[in-house]
Amino acid sequence: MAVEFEPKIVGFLCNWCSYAGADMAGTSRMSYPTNIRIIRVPCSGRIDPLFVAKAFQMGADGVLIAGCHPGDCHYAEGNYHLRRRFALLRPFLDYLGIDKERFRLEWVSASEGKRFTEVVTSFTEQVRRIGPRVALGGPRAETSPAEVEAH
Amino acid sequence: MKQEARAPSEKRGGGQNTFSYYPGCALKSSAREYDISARLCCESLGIELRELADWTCCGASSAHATSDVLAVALPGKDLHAASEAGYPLVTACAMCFSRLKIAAHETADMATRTLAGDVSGNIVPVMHLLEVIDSRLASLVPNKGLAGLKVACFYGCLLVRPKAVAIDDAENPQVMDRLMRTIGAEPMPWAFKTECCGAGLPLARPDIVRRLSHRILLSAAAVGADCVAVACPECHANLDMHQAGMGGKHGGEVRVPVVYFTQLLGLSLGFSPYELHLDRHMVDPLPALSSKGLA
Amino acid sequence: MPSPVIPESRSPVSRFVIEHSGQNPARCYQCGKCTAGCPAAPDMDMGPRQVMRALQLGMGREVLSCNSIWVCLQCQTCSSRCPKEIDIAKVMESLRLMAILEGHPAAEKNIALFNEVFLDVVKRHGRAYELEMGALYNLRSGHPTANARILVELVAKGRLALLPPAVRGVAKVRRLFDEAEAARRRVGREVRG
Amino acid sequence: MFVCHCGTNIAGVVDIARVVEAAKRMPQVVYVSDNKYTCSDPGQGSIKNAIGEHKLDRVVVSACSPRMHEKTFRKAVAQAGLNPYMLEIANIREHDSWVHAFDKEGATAKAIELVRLAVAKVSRDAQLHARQIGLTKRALVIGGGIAGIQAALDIANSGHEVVVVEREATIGGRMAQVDKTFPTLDCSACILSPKMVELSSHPRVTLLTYAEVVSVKGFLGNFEVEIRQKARKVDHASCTGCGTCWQKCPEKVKSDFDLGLGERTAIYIPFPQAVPPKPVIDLESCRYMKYLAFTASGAEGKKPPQCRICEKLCPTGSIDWEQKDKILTEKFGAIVVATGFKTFDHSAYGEYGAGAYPDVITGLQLERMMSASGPTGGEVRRPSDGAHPKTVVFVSCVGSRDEAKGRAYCSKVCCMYIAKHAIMLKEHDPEVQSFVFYIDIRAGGKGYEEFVRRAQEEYGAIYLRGRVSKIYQEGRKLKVLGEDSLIGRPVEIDADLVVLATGIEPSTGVVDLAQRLSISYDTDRFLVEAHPKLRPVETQTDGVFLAGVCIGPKDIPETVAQGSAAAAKVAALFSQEYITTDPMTATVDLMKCTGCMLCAQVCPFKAIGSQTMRDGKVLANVNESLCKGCGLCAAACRGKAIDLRGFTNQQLLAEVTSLWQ
Ligand SMILES: Cc1cc2nc3c(=O)[nH]c(=O)nc-3n(C[C@H](O)[C@H](O)[C@H](O)COP(=O)(O)OP(=O)(O)OC[C@H]3O[C@@H](n4cnc5c(N)ncnc54)[C@H](O)[C@@H]3O)c2cc1C
Ligand SMILES: Cc1cc2nc3c(=O)[nH]c(=O)nc-3n(C[C@H](O)[C@H](O)[C@H](O)COP(=O)(O)OP(=O)(O)OC[C@H]3O[C@@H](n4cnc5c(N)ncnc54)[C@H](O)[C@@H]3O)c2cc1C
Ligand code: SF4
Ligand code: SF4
Ligand code: SF4
Ligand code: SF4
Ligand code: SF4
Ligand code: SF4
Ligand code: SF4
Ligand code: SF4
Repeated sequence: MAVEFEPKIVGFLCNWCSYAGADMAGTSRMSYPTNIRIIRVPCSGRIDPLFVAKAFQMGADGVLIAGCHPGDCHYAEGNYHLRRRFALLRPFLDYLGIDKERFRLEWVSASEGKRFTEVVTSFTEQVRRIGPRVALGGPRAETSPAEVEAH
Repeated sequence: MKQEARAPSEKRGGGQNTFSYYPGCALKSSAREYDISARLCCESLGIELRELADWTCCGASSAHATSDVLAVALPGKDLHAASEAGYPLVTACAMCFSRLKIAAHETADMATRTLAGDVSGNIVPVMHLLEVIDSRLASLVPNKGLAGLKVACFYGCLLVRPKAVAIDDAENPQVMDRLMRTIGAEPMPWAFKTECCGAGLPLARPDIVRRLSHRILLSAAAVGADCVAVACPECHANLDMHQAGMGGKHGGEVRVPVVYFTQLLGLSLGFSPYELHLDRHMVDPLPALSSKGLA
Repeated sequence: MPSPVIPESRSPVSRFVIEHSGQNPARCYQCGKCTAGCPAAPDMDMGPRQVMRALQLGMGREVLSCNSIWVCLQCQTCSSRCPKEIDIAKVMESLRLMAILEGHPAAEKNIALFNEVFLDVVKRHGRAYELEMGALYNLRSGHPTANARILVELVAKGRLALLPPAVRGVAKVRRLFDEAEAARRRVGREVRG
Repeated sequence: MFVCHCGTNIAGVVDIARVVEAAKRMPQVVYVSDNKYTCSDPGQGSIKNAIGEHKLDRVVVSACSPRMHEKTFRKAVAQAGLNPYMLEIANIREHDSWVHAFDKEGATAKAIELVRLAVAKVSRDAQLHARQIGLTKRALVIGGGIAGIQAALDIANSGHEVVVVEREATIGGRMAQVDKTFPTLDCSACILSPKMVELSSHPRVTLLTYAEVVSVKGFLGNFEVEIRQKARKVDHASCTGCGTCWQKCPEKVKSDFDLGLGERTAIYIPFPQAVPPKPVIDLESCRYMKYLAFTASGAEGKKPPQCRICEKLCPTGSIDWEQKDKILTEKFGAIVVATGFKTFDHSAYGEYGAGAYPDVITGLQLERMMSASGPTGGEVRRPSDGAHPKTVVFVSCVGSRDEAKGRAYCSKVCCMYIAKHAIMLKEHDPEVQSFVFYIDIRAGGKGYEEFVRRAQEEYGAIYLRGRVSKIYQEGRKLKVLGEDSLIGRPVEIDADLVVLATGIEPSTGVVDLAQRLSISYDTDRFLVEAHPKLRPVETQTDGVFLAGVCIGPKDIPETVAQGSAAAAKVAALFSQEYITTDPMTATVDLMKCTGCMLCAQVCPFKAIGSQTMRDGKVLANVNESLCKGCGLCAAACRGKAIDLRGFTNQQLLAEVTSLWQ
């Protein structure tokens, strides 16, 4: 068997909750796979679908978006806007032939270091199982084993 | 045209004068006076009651207590017939009203509707006679016919609960009070309008029925009512027939005539107490009525 | 009364009640407003609040054998006043149905008997026939002379139909009874299943 | 570029040398060094030196989380003469070495990419300048209950001007209606009145009673508020408060202050200790007003009397029939909202008589009766016949903890005031027996549990655990049907008086006010704090603070604490000479903007308005003082015409792209 495939995952994290949650995972010395590259944004609502599309276009194997839990947004309602945008974006990615399992939205609060660790670990595993992306519009994975939580 | 047909008064039966009439078992037997007085009143008010052909029992509390399927299937059959007839279905019995209206509610999504014949398509409105008459209060010239008569209006449980089928507020309903006021009687404010009289237990647990009905009658007496007016044969039976057996263990004797609201309405419309069978109750209302010059 | 085994809140009875009535006993915060207003509570061995509590604890057997589910008058006072908007009357109804489905002996024999007699008569005639019902009930309950005074007086006042009702649709009614009974058995098997 | 070891925190996992090597090869990177502890003084010094020495115009620090030391390094960079926003941080500690301790290879590779990411971003950093704007050091307090009084006094005592706007004719709020206060039973008026007087005589306080806020414009430090001063028909400047008018006015109406238990005249002060102690004329009941309305309507028939007795008797000629509503426009730097509450209207409870039984009263009505200055002179009497009640039943949670009545929450103070009432009734009349129906007793607070126990142990109140199902009148008695759920039996009590502990709900009109202020309210209409634990008296709108029961049910001590807390926030704000705004705000590219205003719709802070260009086009315009830099607008704009400084589209896209270089 060949060396296990190491996916490249881009994570967009809001500054106030999820980025801090990722910090928390660090200060608590938790451990998760190294595949994720975190880009800090002020609010999950700042995330333009364009960024996600760009990441996939560049060859990302997975994109994770994480923000404050609904109702906890530092800017009151940014994550609601994101949730709506996310709902619209998924079918679009699907249309482009990007497996919807490669794209995940999670709510992680500043105190949920453990949750962040779990999310990253499970998402990495999920993307690893799907396998490498061939090219934009390439073949899709046949099965989508993990249940994706889309609130 | 279409909009007119959807006008709320139309839906409540306010705009039309023909109804399918479901008397219910009791009105054909021990509550005949209710049937008779109801028909007399309606006729005189220009409300046409067409008895539903071949109606059968709604199942009453026994079907409800025994099988949820039967509890919907039995009234469902009558709803089906009423839908074919095409007129709003009116009944004077609160029990029948409750069973029919709840069934109409539930048939929308119950598997039982196939049992009863598919009635979900065009279920006609189910109404209690009180509602029909209430919608015509305006045409009832306020008359002072019953002036001086103090009436405790008793609604019982089934007209006002559960909320989904209720015709009025659960704690302090007004529809019968309004009617009494219109015909000149004085509806008494009292706290037992919607208490339970013991429902279907008079044979199996007469003790409970007497305890509950006794409280109701005591309270009616305490507020000085000349009579209790009811809109249900079961309430009537519990409050009237069992009155003789009350008192004793539950406290003082009580003697309060219990009449149907249609009998009082009938009096105000000019019918005689005998035409209205007011002489057939266990507790004779005639003395109270004649003391007010009404009989 | 045996002490509840905790946690046993997913007893078959609680499960059936939740499913059949659509009411969740866990919502009840035991305020007692239902019992306080229940006309039958003085005659119950467990008030409606206690029934809700027993369901929370999964004390299924106890609830099925209490008399409360039989003396409940279905007056809906409890449901209409519950601050948590629980339809307690519906829960009582579900419990009574479950007791019947399971063949659980009724804690109030006469109430069950009355219902049986009533429905027998309706099945036979398509409508209630008070004279026959009274007679049958008296015979089977072992009180042949009960309510004789009332019956006599009713007859005297011409308020009792002496002949049974004649209904053309009675066959259809009987079919409904049979089908309902079949449906009931099906559910019964599932419940016991 | 500075790579930090953080002792062994980073260096123990990440191969620093390799990171340094990789960084050196990155385009645009001209200088790389590593430090043991970059945040230490020598570490910071090395950054400053390098900036000077190598003419660096941008800096990346690869170290701990930016949430840790971004400020530190910005300062260092600024001290070296660079724009502080020409700095980015690669988080190779919290997001790398600490979470990948068992994968040194992977961690090093990741560190290099994180550095590349930061380089990509920093090379697109623009110089940003925090703006400083002046502020009006003058506060507005809306609501003159104890919360507003406390807040206003504390702000005034810290040296700033305050305007208090109170809707009623007097300040004091609900506390003025309360007789004694739990758990110490000190007299409410005795502790409140001095504060009311202090407020009205404070040199830095302007009291506007009988007034309301009409509109609010502007932002933190610079609010412009319109206030309507309702016509009192009395000139308060000349009125001496002698009282002749309200003693002689012939028109009597029910007093709202006494909750319908007593009467007042058409010209009135709500209660004897009212502040200001000067009357207003209630336009709806005044006979002369009715006379004027009648004549104006041109109706036929008998004219009502002209009256004007007050005018004739007033020694100072203060009655001014010409007085009209006045609109004042004032500037403020901060606003405190303290609009308090009203009690639940129990007519929703048909089972308790829906308000039809005179001897079923509310807790607040009982307070008025017990008050020596109340309608009964401090005697508790049945409203129906004036008799002294001997059996009193309390019903808790009326309009609280009742989803069927649309109120799921607990009102928090009623358990306590019931215990207070039970104690005081016994003190008024030892023959009184109190029964209390409760579901749970909520008595969390210093001395509270002990207080409730005292009501039961020393004052003999009988507590019954159960909710009342029905109350009805039978003769002279009220029957109360409940269950004692502890013994498991229905109980029935014959009461002389029933007291409903009606719950707390927000004041009328609070939603309108919240909308004017751009602050949020919850489904129960309570105002929403910026953070329920850590920012309990702030709102999401900078410069608007909250205090008291308008946020949620609470008692006087908590209310006062919040009043002071809000004042401290205002004082801290006013201790600055100007307000520094975060420069990471949105900016519109007017060449691209189509004026669709989608951005304005999504902005949670209403920071985007419109501007009309010379050619008549209407385009988006960001008010930087209101913008909080969330970036919602930037993500929403279809034509990418609006962007967020510090997190521009270009920067974020470059970060993504950098991962594949
Ligand atoms: C019966 C009862 C007994 C109580 N007993 C006690 C006790 O013994 N001990 C205790 O600690 N607590 C007690 N409390 C609680 C106490 O009353 C409150 O904690 C306290 O009054 C809250 O003060 P506040 O300033 O927040 O609100 P309020 O007292 O309600 O003051 C708000 C003020 O704002 C004004 N206002 C409202 N809207 C506007 C507007 N739009 N514009 C301008 N002005 C406006 C109102 O007119 C009012 O003057 C009791 C409460 C009740 C109901
Ligand atoms: C198990 C538990 C769970 C809780 N969960 C919640 C919750 O979910 N939500 C919530 O809102 N609240 C919760 N609380 C309550 C919350 O912990 C307290 O409200 C809060 O911590 C109080 O903060 P404090 O600063 O007053 O006191 P503390 O947190 O006790 O801080 C006091 C500090 O002073 C120091 N100190 C003490 N004496 C001296 C001295 N003489 N000299 C110098 N320093 C001194 C102490 O070392 C300590 O650091 C919980 C409490 C407990 C026990
Ligand atoms: S009234 Fe409702 S909440 Fe209260 S005890 Fe009964 S079921 Fe429970
Ligand atoms: S429905 Fe049953 S349980 Fe409920 S109040 Fe009526 S009798 Fe009691
Ligand atoms: S800058 Fe951060 S990583 Fe570096 S020594 Fe200081 S705390 Fe550690
Ligand atoms: S009589 Fe005149 S001065 Fe005296 S209180 Fe009235 S308005 Fe003021
Ligand atoms: S005009 Fe008469 S009624 Fe009006 S406030 Fe003056 S005294 Fe009172
Ligand atoms: S404080 Fe007590 S009485 Fe008031 S709502 Fe809460 S539990 Fe009920
Ligand atoms: S969304 Fe973009 S184009 Fe539309 S008004 Fe705002 S900045 Fe202009
Ligand atoms: S960045 Fe956020 S706060 Fe600023 S204008 Fe845009 S949407 Fe409004």
